[in-house]
Amino acid sequence: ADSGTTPLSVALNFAPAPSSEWTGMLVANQSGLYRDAGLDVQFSNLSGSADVVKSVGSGQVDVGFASADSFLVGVSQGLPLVAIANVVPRNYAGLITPAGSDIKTLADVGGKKVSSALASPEPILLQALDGGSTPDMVYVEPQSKCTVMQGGESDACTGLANYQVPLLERAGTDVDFISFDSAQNPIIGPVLFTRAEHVPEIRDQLTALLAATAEGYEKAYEDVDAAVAMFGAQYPDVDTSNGFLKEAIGITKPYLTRDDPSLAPGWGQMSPQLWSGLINILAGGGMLASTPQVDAVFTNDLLPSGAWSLAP
Amino acid sequence: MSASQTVPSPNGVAEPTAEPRAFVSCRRTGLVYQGADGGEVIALTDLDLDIAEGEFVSLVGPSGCGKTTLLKIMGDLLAPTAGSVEIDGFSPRQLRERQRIGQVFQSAELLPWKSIADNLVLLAKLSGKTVPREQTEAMAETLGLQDFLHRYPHELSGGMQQRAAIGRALLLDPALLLMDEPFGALDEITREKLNMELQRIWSEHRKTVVFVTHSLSEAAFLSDRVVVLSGRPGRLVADVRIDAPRLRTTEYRFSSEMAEVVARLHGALTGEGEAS
Amino acid sequence: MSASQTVPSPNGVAEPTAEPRAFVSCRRTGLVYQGADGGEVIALTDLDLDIAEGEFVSLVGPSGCGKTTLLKIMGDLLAPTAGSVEIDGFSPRQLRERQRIGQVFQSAELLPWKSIADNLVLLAKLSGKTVPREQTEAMAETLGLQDFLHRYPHELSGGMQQRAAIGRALLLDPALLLMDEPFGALDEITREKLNMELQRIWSEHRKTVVFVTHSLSEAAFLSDRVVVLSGRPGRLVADVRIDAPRLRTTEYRFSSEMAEVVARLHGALTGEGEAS
Amino acid sequence: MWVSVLVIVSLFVLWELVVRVAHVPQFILPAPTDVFAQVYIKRDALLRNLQPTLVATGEGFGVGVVVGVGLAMLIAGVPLLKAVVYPVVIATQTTPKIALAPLFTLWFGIGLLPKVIIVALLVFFPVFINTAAGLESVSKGRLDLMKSVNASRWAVYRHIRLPEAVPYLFAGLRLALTVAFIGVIVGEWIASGRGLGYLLVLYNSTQDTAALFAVIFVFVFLATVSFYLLGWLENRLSWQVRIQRSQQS
Amino acid sequence: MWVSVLVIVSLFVLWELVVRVAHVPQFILPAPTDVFAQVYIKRDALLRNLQPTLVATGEGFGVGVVVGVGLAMLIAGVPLLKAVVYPVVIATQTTPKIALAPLFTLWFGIGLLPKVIIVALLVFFPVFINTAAGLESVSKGRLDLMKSVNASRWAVYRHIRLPEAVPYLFAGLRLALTVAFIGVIVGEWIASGRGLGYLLVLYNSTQDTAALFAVIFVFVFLATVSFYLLGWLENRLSWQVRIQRSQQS
Ligand SMILES: Nc1ncnc2c1ncn2[C@@H]1O[C@H](COP(=O)(O)OP(=O)(O)OP(=O)(O)O)[C@@H](O)[C@H]1O
Ligand SMILES: Nc1ncnc2c1ncn2[C@@H]1O[C@H](COP(=O)(O)OP(=O)(O)OP(=O)(O)O)[C@@H](O)[C@H]1O
Ligand SMILES: Cc1ncc(C[n+]2csc(CCO)c2C)c(N)n1
Ligand SMILES: [Mg+2]
Ligand SMILES: [Mg+2]
Repeated sequence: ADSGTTPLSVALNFAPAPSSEWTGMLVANQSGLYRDAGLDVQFSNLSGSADVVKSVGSGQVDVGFASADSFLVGVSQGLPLVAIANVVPRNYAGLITPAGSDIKTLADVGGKKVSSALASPEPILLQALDGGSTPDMVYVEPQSKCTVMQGGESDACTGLANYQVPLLERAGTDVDFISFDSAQNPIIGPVLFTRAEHVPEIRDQLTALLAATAEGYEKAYEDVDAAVAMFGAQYPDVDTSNGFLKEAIGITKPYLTRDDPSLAPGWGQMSPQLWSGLINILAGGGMLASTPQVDAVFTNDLLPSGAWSLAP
Repeated sequence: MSASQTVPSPNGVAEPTAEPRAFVSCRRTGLVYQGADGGEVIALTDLDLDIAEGEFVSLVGPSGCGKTTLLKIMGDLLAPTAGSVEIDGFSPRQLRERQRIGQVFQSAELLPWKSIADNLVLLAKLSGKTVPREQTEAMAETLGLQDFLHRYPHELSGGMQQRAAIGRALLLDPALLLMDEPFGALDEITREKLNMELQRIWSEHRKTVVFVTHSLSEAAFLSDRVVVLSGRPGRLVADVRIDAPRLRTTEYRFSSEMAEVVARLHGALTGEGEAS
Repeated sequence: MSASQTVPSPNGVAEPTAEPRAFVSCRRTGLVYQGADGGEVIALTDLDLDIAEGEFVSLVGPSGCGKTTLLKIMGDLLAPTAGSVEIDGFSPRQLRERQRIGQVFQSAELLPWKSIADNLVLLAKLSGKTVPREQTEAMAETLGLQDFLHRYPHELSGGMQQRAAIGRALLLDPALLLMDEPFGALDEITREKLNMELQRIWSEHRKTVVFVTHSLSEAAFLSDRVVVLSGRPGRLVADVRIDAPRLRTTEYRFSSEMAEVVARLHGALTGEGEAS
Repeated sequence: MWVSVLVIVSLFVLWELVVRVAHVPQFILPAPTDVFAQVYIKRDALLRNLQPTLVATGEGFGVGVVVGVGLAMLIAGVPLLKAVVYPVVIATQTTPKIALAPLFTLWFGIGLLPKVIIVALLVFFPVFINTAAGLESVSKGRLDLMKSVNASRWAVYRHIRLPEAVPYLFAGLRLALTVAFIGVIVGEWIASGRGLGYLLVLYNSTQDTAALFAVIFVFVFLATVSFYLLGWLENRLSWQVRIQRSQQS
Repeated sequence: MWVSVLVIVSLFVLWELVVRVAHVPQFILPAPTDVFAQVYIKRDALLRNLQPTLVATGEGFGVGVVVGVGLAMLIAGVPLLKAVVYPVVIATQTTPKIALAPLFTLWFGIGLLPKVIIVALLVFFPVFINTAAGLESVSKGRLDLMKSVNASRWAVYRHIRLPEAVPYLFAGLRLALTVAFIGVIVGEWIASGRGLGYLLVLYNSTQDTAALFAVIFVFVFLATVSFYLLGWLENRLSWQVRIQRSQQS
């Protein structure tokens, strides 16, 4: 670490690849925002949200960035975690169908074959949401969710707006996307979290991290080309020349805001309604070992006040 | 079987059969082993040897002189590096491919995963012969192995294993029988008994036998001719014809006639002998 | 070495040494092999045998009568299933653990991954002896293997392999030498030569030797006593003392004196003999 | 046998002690008692998911062994065929199957087939390599014996090479058995709504480490039993073991 | 050698033809020419990620071989130790590493260590099983020879059991080599920002199938080269091969 900077480790969910929603953090890192805030941030890439949750829970890393559902599963198992920022207020997940499919809404999936990842929250979301119905699920490993649909073994797949959708389009398969997140059923996106005991212990570093991260996201969306370049500098093996990353970052942008400011009034802000919505759905789907207390799950105390927020 | 001399050669051209030809004929046969490290061992040089059909010929000579090597050449397990060998108008390979050669090896080479009975019939079976159970049992009786037919090789003594190997080759009933020290691991009594048996079997079928032995008296007792090889590299130093009438008896074994033959062979071996 | 008879027994209690005791003594020794399928083979029964220190004793008997078995019991490679064996006041195990037994097996058991030179010195080395290179070379010379020291076993003929195995045991220079048909695979000339060598080595060191052979003349030439075993199960049927003076010569080998001994042994083997 | 049991029991006791004394959190390492409790609690799920896993493992193992032995017999003693087959075989092995997972679903669908294929693909290799080594370990003397009666290639296999290869084959089968169980997990991970592999993914995603270990315990138990079954089979079939045993007596 | 090359080339040609003629879309199966083009295009990334993979594979292989041979020597001829060691060893093998992957990062961190551990864990098993089988395949006669001079356990290993086990050992090393390469991929899959395994994950995620195959090609090439290197080593070291070769002449 440089003199005058404090090391802080951050675990990212690297399953299966560097994700476009990290862009703000990478920009903050590459453009020196973290260093200016007195932090020496070290990223580690773990293979799955569950890994990120456990390594934060075990104290191996200070801060994790993973999907809210994995975070909740960890908390329900007794891991002493607390969410400190909702980086992406909206959830990218949804139902993907071949363009022109007769599945137009979640209500149309009844009896259809839907391919999804084994034991992921997506099938639960699909069935628990208003208008959701019970499809004939086809379970595969995460990377195969939509190749199964491409191969004709399913009528639809679950996937991410910023990942499977552009991938399928690139492979020449035109698709439609039906988001799980909606005004009626807001579903929280990936969050930053830490061990509860860290909140008093390293409060200053955490506060500095969130402030710099917020700035990083702002910067990223001011100059997407520069952001892509910084992404490429951090992950030299990622092919930034083919435009995929830029496209994915573009898709990410609308998900960084909430239509309803009462749910996400500023960058990273969380509301009890957002958390209890997801807790209820997951508990109903049998994914939680216990039902976490909504108030204990998150804190907005470390967030930069009056922070930047993208206009919807 | 003697008609086989007029059989056309394998490439279809009829061979001249005017002058009677040897059954086995080695012409300037030689073999050099190529060692792994490039070193050579000259095992056999310039050997000329004719064996008539139905003849019983023994090979004697000092340890390492090339007896096994010569037998392996005749049996097409080794190719000579010089000269040629012809058997009944065929090359050793052709004769072997016609399954007309039987061999007893210096080490018994029984298959440890087969019972003695199965070991006995294996080669015959593979040669397309069916061996009736009684024949196997009779052979075992002859060899003193009747109580061990259902046992496995590792349960037999060294001599018993060698006897089984002999029985295996005899059940083949081949045109040319190559035997490499078959009775080396046997006590004299058993040996004498099997000598008699071999003589009896041979007299009945009159197959050509090439027999390697270290026992000069065994050679003298069994053979029509004894070929003496010199030490490494193997060269023919004596060729002794034994005209004693068949079937030879135990009396012959202890006769002064045979003692004289043995003495002659002994002389040839120690270098005092002359070629016959 | 004869002082060893007064050595305390391994459990610390001094043994009575009043009456001179045999070096090797077998008392009602018997061995039954348990076949894999439950069948038993009685290899040896009720054998009583005493061998004095420094004595050269040959075992002869029909193939499969238990000679190898007896040797293995003395060498502690098999435990008798009845009776006992004591050697120099020790059990065979204790003697073996003191590395005082040397053995030549019926099959040469050379290690294919070691050169002849390495094979020759291996056992001696493992017994903690250092064998100077000259000694190995001299031994190879004696055995006629001097040109093959740097070759591997598969490059040797059967007889040459057996000679190497003999050399290996001789380099051990043990108190008790057990030899199982060591010269079986050798021609008579080489055999006679090695007989002489063995006699010379034995006369110099006067180690106790138990020697299995199928050659009655070899037994008669080499031994102080020849023990004749009957066919399966092995039982002692004759014990012939040979008093001819040492060193015995080639003349002795062809003498009527020895011929008579051989005839007696022959008689004992065929069942016409009597115990001495 | 009782020694093995003793060892296992004492390892469990040690493990339990370490976890209890050091207060290791369950999500890092659950105590054996917690795991066994989970085996009991989840017994219905475990039983339900046992059968599909066993079927896929069994079928894949069978196919793999047949292909492995067959291919080894094909190339034994024929350097040309060996040169042809080896590079292809190595390629099938070193190609990382996890990387091909999405393609597997495209190529072979999502039913039993991809699981059987993966298991067979993993199984055939140790069987092939070991059988090939065994078939080539024949002594010159025995080959000469066969050659002397001009025995056919097949006869040489049947009477010499195959029996000679038996101890190698069994070593290969031991290895094959363990990779078969690994293979079926990979297969069920790629695509499946049932099987023990599916349960593993499920309990992994719910971060229920004790339940995850419960599945692993069942799994290891199964594999161990099959492993000892194989040993028993070898003791009954192998001529080498028979000889060794009779010589010890 | 040239036969192998010929076979590989013709397989590539066949593959190319099938893809071109049947118009197979690239995401199902890319043509070899496309793959080779990707090898060239991605050469920087491939080179950059080669070294970490080789280091982890090499270290894991080394550790695994030493442990495997050592453990096999420990148990050879000692039934008691065998009974102790076997169940534990089987458990390490049949435990599905993918299921434990998340725990691996908790137990061993995210650096080189977990990769080396996984590779070693996979490597040691075939080495162990084969060496153990080889060490036990000694003939009674040779053991008697050693026993006759009361040779120490170590001397029996050194002069009899180890040389006897050499052909088995090499068969084990062949298997170990391929699982080493699988192991490093699994390891890099679990947690890594570099290595060929990381590249696989990366290209897999972007469904860049041609690039994915490019990594696989490099990978298979590496493994094949090491495989032949091993064969060369065996030809130089094995007494059995030496004898077989000299008997062919
Ligand atoms: N491992 C074994 N299992 C069962 N039976 C055996 C075993 N070894 C030897 N035998 C039997 O014990 C008897 C004696 O065998 P042994 O090897 O001692 O004979 P031998 O006198 O040395 O014979 P040879 O002169 O042929 O070497 C034989 O009948 C043999 O069948
Ligand atoms: N595979 C081999 N490689 C190299 N040299 C060999 C090989 N086989 C035999 N020799 C050598 O060839 C010579 C003749 O061997 P051969 O086995 O023919 O002798 P032999 O007359 O049968 O001897 P013995 O009576 O001892 O069996 C020996 O000097 C031996 O060293
Ligand atoms: C280029 C790109 N690749 C993969 C993903 C998918 N992804 C990787 S990690 C993660 C969870 C959040 O950290 C998600 C969804 C993406 N979004 N963009
Ligand atoms: Mg010979
Ligand atoms: Mg014997």
